[in-house]
Amino acid sequence: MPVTREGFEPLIVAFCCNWCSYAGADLAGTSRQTYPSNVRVIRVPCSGRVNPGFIIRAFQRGADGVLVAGCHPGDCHYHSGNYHARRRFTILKQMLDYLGIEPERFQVRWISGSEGAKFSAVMNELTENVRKLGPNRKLRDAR
Amino acid sequence: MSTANGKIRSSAAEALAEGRVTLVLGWRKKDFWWQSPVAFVESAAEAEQLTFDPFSVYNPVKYLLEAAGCHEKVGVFVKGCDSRGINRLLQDKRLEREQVLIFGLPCSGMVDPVKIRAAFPAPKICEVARDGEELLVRLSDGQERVQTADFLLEKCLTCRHPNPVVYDRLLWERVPVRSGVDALRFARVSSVAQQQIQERYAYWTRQFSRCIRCFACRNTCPACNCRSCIFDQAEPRWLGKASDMSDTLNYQITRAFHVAGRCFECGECERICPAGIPLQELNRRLIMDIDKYFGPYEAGLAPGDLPPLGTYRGEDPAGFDES
Amino acid sequence: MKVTADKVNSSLVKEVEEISGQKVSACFQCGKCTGGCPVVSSMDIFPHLVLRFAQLGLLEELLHSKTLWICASCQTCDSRCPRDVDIPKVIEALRLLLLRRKGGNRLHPANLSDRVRADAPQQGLVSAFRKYAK
Amino acid sequence: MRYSYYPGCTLKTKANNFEKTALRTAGALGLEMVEVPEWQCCGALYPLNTDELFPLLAPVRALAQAKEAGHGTLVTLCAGCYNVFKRTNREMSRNGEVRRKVNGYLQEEYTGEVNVLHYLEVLKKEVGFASLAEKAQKKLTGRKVAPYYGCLLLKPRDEMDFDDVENPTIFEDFLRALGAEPVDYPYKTECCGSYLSMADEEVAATAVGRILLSARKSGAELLVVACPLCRYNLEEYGRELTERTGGEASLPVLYFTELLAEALAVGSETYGEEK
Amino acid sequence: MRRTGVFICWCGSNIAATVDIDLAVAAAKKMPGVVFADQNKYTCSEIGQEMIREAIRTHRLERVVVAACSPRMHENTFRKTVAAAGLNPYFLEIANIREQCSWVHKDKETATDKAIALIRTAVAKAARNEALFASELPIERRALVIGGGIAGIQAALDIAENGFVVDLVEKEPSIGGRMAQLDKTFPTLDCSACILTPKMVEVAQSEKITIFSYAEVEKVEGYVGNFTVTVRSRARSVDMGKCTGCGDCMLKCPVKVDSEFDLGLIKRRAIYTPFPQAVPNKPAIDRENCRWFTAGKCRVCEKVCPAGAIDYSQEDELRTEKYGAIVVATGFDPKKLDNYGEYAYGKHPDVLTSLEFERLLNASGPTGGKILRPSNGRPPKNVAFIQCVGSRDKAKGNPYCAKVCCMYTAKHAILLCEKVPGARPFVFYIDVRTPGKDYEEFYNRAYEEFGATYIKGNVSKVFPDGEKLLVRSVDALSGALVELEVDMVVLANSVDARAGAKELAQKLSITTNAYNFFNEAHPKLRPVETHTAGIFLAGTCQGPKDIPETVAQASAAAVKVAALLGKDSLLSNPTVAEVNEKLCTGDMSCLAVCPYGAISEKMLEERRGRETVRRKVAEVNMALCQGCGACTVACRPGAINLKGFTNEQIMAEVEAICL
Repeated sequence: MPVTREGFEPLIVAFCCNWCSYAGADLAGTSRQTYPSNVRVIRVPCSGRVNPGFIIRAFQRGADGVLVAGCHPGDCHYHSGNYHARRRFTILKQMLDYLGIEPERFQVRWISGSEGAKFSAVMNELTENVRKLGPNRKLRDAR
Repeated sequence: MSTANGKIRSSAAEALAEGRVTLVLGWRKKDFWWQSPVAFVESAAEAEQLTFDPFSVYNPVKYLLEAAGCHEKVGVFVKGCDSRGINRLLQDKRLEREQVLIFGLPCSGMVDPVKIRAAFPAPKICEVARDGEELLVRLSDGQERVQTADFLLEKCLTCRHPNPVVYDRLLWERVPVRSGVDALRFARVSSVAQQQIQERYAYWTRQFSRCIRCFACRNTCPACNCRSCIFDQAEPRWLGKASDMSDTLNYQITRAFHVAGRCFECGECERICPAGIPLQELNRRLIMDIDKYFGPYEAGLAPGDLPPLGTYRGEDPAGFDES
Repeated sequence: MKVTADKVNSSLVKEVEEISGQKVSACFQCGKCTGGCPVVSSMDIFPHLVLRFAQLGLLEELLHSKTLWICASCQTCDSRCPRDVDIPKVIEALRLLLLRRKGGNRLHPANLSDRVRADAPQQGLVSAFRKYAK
Repeated sequence: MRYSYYPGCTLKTKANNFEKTALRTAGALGLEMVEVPEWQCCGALYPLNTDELFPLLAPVRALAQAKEAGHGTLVTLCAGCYNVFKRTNREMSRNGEVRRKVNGYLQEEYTGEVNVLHYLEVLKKEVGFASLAEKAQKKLTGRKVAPYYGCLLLKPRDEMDFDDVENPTIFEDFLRALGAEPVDYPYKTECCGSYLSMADEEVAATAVGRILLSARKSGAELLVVACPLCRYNLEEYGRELTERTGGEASLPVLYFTELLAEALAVGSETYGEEK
Repeated sequence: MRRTGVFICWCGSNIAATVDIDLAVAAAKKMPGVVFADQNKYTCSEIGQEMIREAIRTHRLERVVVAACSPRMHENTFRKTVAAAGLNPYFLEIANIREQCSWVHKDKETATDKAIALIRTAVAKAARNEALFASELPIERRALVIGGGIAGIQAALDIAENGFVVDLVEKEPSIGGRMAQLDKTFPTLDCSACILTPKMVEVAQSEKITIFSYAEVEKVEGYVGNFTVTVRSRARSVDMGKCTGCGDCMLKCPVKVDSEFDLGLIKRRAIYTPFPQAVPNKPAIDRENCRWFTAGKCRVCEKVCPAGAIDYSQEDELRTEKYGAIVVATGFDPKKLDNYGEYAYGKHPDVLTSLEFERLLNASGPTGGKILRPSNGRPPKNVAFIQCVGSRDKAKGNPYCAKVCCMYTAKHAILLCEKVPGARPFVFYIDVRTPGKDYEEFYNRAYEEFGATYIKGNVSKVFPDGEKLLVRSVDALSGALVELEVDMVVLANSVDARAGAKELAQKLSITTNAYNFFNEAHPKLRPVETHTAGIFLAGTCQGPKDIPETVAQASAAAVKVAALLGKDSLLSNPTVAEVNEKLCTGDMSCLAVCPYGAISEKMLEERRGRETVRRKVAEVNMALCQGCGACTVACRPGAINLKGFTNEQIMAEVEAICL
């Protein structure tokens, strides 16, 4: 990834739960709701499956922004996965902020299977915000 | 003081003699005045070496993980902070209550050798003993009295539970909680939090740049009681071997996250850290957030309840944009 | 009056949407605005048709319409519009297109009626001159 | 309780008995109305175009003054001012871009923090109609009064949220508190023609006619309003109508505060006392 | 490294137009482990699948990556493909380069880069895929139908028809639902009761079907084939065994309250059956209003009951039962009109909702089927029918079309003309929508034969004017203003989801759309299934529908249920959690977050040095585990893993996707 502010193209890794957000991403596709190709999705069964370790590793390997997307509270296909995710990532996000790592780089959103438009909107917004922040140098590893 | 030692030794000896326990964990004096490491006492005779002095700061609880495995029942002396460690292990199902005989030692704080040395640079210090509210410092050339309060360890100044929260026997009177503890508890965290984000990053990377990943913080922490730590695993490799800031942050974030809602603020991680990294500032930040978002919670008080990250409420607020 | 491809979505229509902040395409011609308009009987182009004309780019017709100067901005229409179109804003936009032209003013102090001169409350005069003049 | 009070242009002249009675009653109810010093015009109408800012500056300045005056709540009597302020506030608090631009013209930042209340709301929320009923010794028993809401208090629906747009009741509850008998008629929220009366009197006259006839038909003997322009239209064209219909539509029009003053017996040159 | 084959699909031009396939193939060939990479116009076609099977054989592939459409589309297709060639189906990975690449990106270069990254990621994951094997689960051969309207009735009958036992749970004291409230049905005008009540009786008489009326679902646990459901039967205060349904109690009961069934147009007693043809035809005491329960006196019904069936001491009954499948058929609520003051509903007695009008038409209704103005009991002459009240209204109602109003309003117009000679219907519409067999023709009759006046205009306001109602609108076609004096106004109020639909959805862990209608698994291809296996939808709980559609969907759901219950066993989803006992600390953090109670403690005996020591570890019940993976994150040492989404796999994906 180029690192000059001008030519800078951020890499966004999005962990999407299979039942809502991944379906939302597919719907964005079927309804041609475009968003930047900077966004790359990893499919997980549930936002509750996303280990903070995955997120940190993504940042280490050069992700400039990471999104975890799951079903809206109350809609989790597994009853409570997103509730646990909400607690875990509330803590993680505050911690990153506290350690001086721009919290905007890490987002958690609830996107349902019927919110294709929202999916692309969120992706556009996230990409733009991260583009403004510039490349993630703080967590990125040496390689 | 000596009375304290008397009580400790007799109760240990008694328990061993009667065979109610086959091992007792306490402290003994080692080569230097400022060392009172954990002692493993297996006979009434050995109990004589037990001591409880201003330096009995080490948390004996972590040793229970091993000890409880090979002993029917273990006796253990605990200060307030140590006792919350017992609850930590009980809550983590790493220990059964009936496996331990707990002697509770109300504790008005442990002394910081560094502060003592700073106060008495020149003469050789032979012994530092507690005498009521004061410390009796025996020097090569005579002795001096000082106020204990001025020489306490950082972590003891913010101790909210100086009296054991779980025990079979309390060996002496409860002591009062230090006044102004709550004000101090999050003071350092807040002062860091108030800085600009770039300053915070600079601050923490400056601290962490000293981290040599010796894992002392993990090893001493009763909350870090996994049989096998993910940091030691090769596949997947959660923690890279490279000693760069990226992996140090990875380590520190993960460690803090794993004790989130479980850390009971004994502060051993920070005290033990050879690089002097203010780890409590990170742990306590997480405690602050947990209090703020999920309701006030103090770990190590009630082994029965679920830790904050092991449960949820439908109406939990989120620390991120939920729109 | 004729609909042609170049009128539809003409720059003028876009200007109306720009000024009003409303999307004229949102209207599906249910007529609820017209039915409830308290002054509709004095209008030559009814509110729902204002939207229709705008959709079809018949702006000239609209700009010559009496309706623009009849609407009292009472907002009865938009408070009932199922498509959330703020019709008074659209009409305001059309008004402004004219008022902003040179000599576009519709009301001059000279031709106020005696009654108005005598007793009208400031509120009315200020409002009127904001609506009918620039 | 202290409030900033914003009179607006008309209440110092044409509608001064609106103000007089309002302030008198406020006093009687222990509400302290502090007039905003050197208040300036609210602009009379809320700008409906979104492509320019300066029409917003007048109301924002007025609100900013109120903020400086330092009582969290600003009270208006004129429905026009109320409409303008409430919508301006909403825009300033919700539309970040507008807020940024507008504040470019202000010394002190304003973000819609002043809470704007109409005097009717003060009576309902702060005084409470129940206790108002107690305080009103001189009950208006048997008086059949038609409340006229007009548009500005209620619309736009989502921006004002003052009361149910189609079936408001605050006026009725107020009148009941005074012991009067509110009459229900379907035109109580229909527009009176507003500023059209300045330019195209015909149109206004027709609008007014419908309202008065309907109120009359449902047995009203008197009509109350909260807006000077409404009153002007209803009175002016009412008079004409009366002449044409031979008294059939004649209905005196009063500010609600005049009735309030009467009921609280703090004197007022109202219809009620003339009788 | 696993011998991996990559198959990149053009999907015609869907992918090929935006992704440079040749470039992608070339890049794939260089990826670690990839020994074969090729492209295909339509990989899902027989030719495409054969290419995969062929390549697996000739190149001895161990892993297969298909870069094509979303795995939600064809993952199963290709799993079967690789299985047919002798590979474990879970050796397949899909790179979604259509929905999440070619369809959402415009620039070919960057889209191609991304496609390659996605393929690289899939290859990295595939390399760590392990063979997974589904295990067999038993199936409880019993179905639960929630809701006793026409949808639930039809579903229950069809399931029973297929030989399975069905429990039918109905909230009201009687089954029948909304259809029982209707008079005649479009487009045939046959009477609703005449076609519904026989089915109700059939339900009551079927040995396979048990009705639980006055009951609601309290709790749902388990999974497809093995649901455990707790149903609360409200205390009826009437002994169903003893009651003969003679109805004496209902005659003598002194308390009169608004009849829900007749929408408050008449009263019912505190002990009541909703309507004469009720099934079961045995009353219930409504305790909120019964004088005995409210005031502690009365007991009249007890005195008059010849069968001694009254039992004030009854209590709610909780019953827990296992089911293999569930059909949700909870129906709809007519929209409340609080936001529509302009129509004077509740202000003038002659302003009615369409369902209220339906009751006026109904021979067993409050007026015995005569259309009379509630205000004065006289028949109306001019009647205004206002359509789209709360429908197609994004500002203060539902943005969607309620679908049935155009047709029932045409019906109302026709029936008005039939019942009240000289009456004149005026129908105010935005658009008239009549798709459906014989629907358009029916609508045509309304204005051709019966002379209904259709006006294209949404009524803006109804002005009560003494006896009369003044309706103001416009005819958008002619541009003429409309001021109509009428005797009655009928509001076609929109179709809302049932109050409480959201809560039920959460109990069932199925999802709803923004308006609380239950979501189907696929809008076109799986219209009666939900995303939760074993739970199916019937009728208006899924969205506005008319009776034929509802019945069709109910039968479809029944077929799905029968197909499911007909199986000997189910194959379990093999992507479940798995404990690495070496790493497991036994602190049971996993158990705390498991929503299915699938994790339990187990004692492990292992040799340490000389002696054997016992220690606690976690154990996963593969049948209960649904594979959410919450446990894997709760487990600090990473000792519990999720097959198919292992830490190793996801880490590998992260590494690859960031390259």
